[in-house]
Amino acid sequence: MATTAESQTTAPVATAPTVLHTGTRFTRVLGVLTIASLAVLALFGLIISPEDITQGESVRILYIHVGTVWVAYLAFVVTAVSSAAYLWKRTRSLTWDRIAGASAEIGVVFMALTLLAGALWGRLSWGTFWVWDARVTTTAFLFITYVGYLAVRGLGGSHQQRARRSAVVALLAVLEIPLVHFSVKLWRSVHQDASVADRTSNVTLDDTMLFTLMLATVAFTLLYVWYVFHRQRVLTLEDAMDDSGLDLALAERRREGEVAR
Amino acid sequence: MKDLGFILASYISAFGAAGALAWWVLRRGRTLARQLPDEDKPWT
Amino acid sequence: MNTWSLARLVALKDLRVEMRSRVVINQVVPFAALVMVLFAFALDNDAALTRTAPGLVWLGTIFSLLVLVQRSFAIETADGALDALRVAGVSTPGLFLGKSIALAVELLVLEVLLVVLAIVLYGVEVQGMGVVLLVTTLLPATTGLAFVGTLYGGLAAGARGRETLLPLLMFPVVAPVLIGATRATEAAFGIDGAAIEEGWPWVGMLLLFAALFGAGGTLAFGPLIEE
Amino acid sequence: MQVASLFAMDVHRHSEPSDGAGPPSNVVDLHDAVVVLGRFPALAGATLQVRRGEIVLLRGPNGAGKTTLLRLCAGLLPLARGEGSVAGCDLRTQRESVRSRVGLLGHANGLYHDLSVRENVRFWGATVGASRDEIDAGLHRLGLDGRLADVAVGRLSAGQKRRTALACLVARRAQLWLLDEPHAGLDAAGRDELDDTLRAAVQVGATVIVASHELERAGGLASRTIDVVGGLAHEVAPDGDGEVAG
Repeated sequence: MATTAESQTTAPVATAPTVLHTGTRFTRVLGVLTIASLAVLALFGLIISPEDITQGESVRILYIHVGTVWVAYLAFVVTAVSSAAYLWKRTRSLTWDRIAGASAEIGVVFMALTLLAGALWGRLSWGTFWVWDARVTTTAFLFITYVGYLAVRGLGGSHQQRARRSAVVALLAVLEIPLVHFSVKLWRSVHQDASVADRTSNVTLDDTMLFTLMLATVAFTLLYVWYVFHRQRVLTLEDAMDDSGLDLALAERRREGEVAR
Repeated sequence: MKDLGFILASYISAFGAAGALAWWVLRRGRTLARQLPDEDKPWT
Repeated sequence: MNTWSLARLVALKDLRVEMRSRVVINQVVPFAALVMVLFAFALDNDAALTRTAPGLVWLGTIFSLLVLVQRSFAIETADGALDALRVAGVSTPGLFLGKSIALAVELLVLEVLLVVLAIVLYGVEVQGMGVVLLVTTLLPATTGLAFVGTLYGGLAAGARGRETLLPLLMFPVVAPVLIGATRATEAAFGIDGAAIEEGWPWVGMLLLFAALFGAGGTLAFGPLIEE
Repeated sequence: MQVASLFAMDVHRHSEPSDGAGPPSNVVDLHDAVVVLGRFPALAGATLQVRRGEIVLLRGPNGAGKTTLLRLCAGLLPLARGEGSVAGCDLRTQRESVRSRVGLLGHANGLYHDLSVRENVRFWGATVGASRDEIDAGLHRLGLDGRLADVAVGRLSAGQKRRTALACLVARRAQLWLLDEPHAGLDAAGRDELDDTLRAAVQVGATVIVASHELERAGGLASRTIDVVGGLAHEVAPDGDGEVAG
């Protein structure tokens, strides 16, 4: 409706807002820590850490790969748990829904990065971008499934409708992903022997490399937490914006009703 | 360094995506926070 | 009205609509047959066709599933029947099961046709225990596909961009069925000297899939179609 | 009365007269009801009470919120703000129980076009557990038990489709009838049948809300008229001038 769209941009504010951002002291500290740890990660990952005896320089990609895949899976666990928390009547709150959405967004981005880094590393290590391994395939399916989840979040309707629908879809994904993993695993075990997991374990890590790996995990996790905090607040604002648009539209609609009498 | 292109591609994509995501969420938050009263910001 | 009698009522209604409109016979069946012919053009090799026949049968099934699901919910939304069903206060588990049953029956007819086409066009052979394995594969695979199709079809039914949303949501979920049913069918056809026994674990997986999505769908369908 | 006996087997167990005696029981009770479609407040705070046995006419221009009001009362749309109950069920928490108590005839007829008239009425009757006799009575009531009964709905005229939808509604035996432009597309005979059907339903305790453009037609039927404008509901006094109720 045109009137509603206009009132979006010109929303007058009852009391002038004093808080003009989504940050708090906690997220600022977190942000600084994130930037610092990512800088140190770049330093260690690209320069300080040694090359691997068997893999050579390509091991550097693994730091990105492992860090992002950890965050991606963490994100989807958080999405599933907060979706369940929303659906459970005693803990029902739109905050859970927003956490689920924020988490899925960054999860999808990190899953894409994981697949990219994994493909690059695979090309260097095995000479091929893609292997039909259960873990790789499951990750790809998880990616597509959560792209679908985000599409469902964008379908519209009331906040509660969005929350209920997307929470159900997120829980159905929890049903789907193990089945995909199980079926691909069964398939490859019948037709092929060696899996990627076996070949990956050939990597022997010295202390610096192990430290870099841990650092990558910590740095990306910090980034994840920072993002979810901010994004959850932005989603709160977006919902509030919808509601304030509704107040204006309501007033306008009422005026129309009163005048007509 | 051997395979520098591949290695840089993975680092640039990861750091670039992280930076873009952070920049986007901050900007979006600022735009919206300017238009809404403080009551709508439960974190304050 | 209890869940099962409602499921029966809805399933019979859907099947009766199909018998009258003949959309499945006149459009979906030719579509599936066409897909099988196109596969042959694409692969252009008799040995490769025989080798991949099981996978092509199930790919054809899944493409047809998409068309059938869209059709199944088009008859509900064309004249506001889905709203009327909601006003009638019918049990959503019953509605879910009823639409799934009708969809499964239609799919089964289609699959039998696709298998026959594979025998005729791709030169595969199936006999003895292979037939038994094939039939036991078809049943749980079809049930699972029908559950998933009904579930996501209901979600996409009134949504904007439903034509593109439905495959995005549905295809990743049915991947295990594609893998499992194809492997079991390979065993039934004896592709690459596969023994019948290799098929049974896959039938187990298909059963698990159907059971999980039957239970999950029965619970989830109501919240998904609710406004 | 033969028509009334059709409804006598109905869910309406209360036998007190419908015109005011007994405790005032509001079938529909809305307070400041707001319903949002997308981002548009189709209902902007409507207040409305309807007592059992009334026939209430909703009038107002297109886009005023009549359809939304009916769909809200049918339990199809969620309340964004305000309060409301229908047939004693809270619209916020018990929308499912509301639905089984109402019958809605919307803009769409809710029919399966490939099935015959009889099959449609049977299906919709069966969803609420109506017996075969009740279903046949619904067909008879709307004059659909003859040659038309076995014709596919897709081959009917607009008016005949409307009639079929009404027959489904009769078979559903609702406590509250919600009709959105029921006269549209009906021929003269169909309109008379519709009016008789509504009067008969009310006589045995049902309540009817009709949204209609055709005021002279529906006005003669209605016990009260409500103006719906800009998502608000205003009572129209018997003398025809606007009077405040909400």
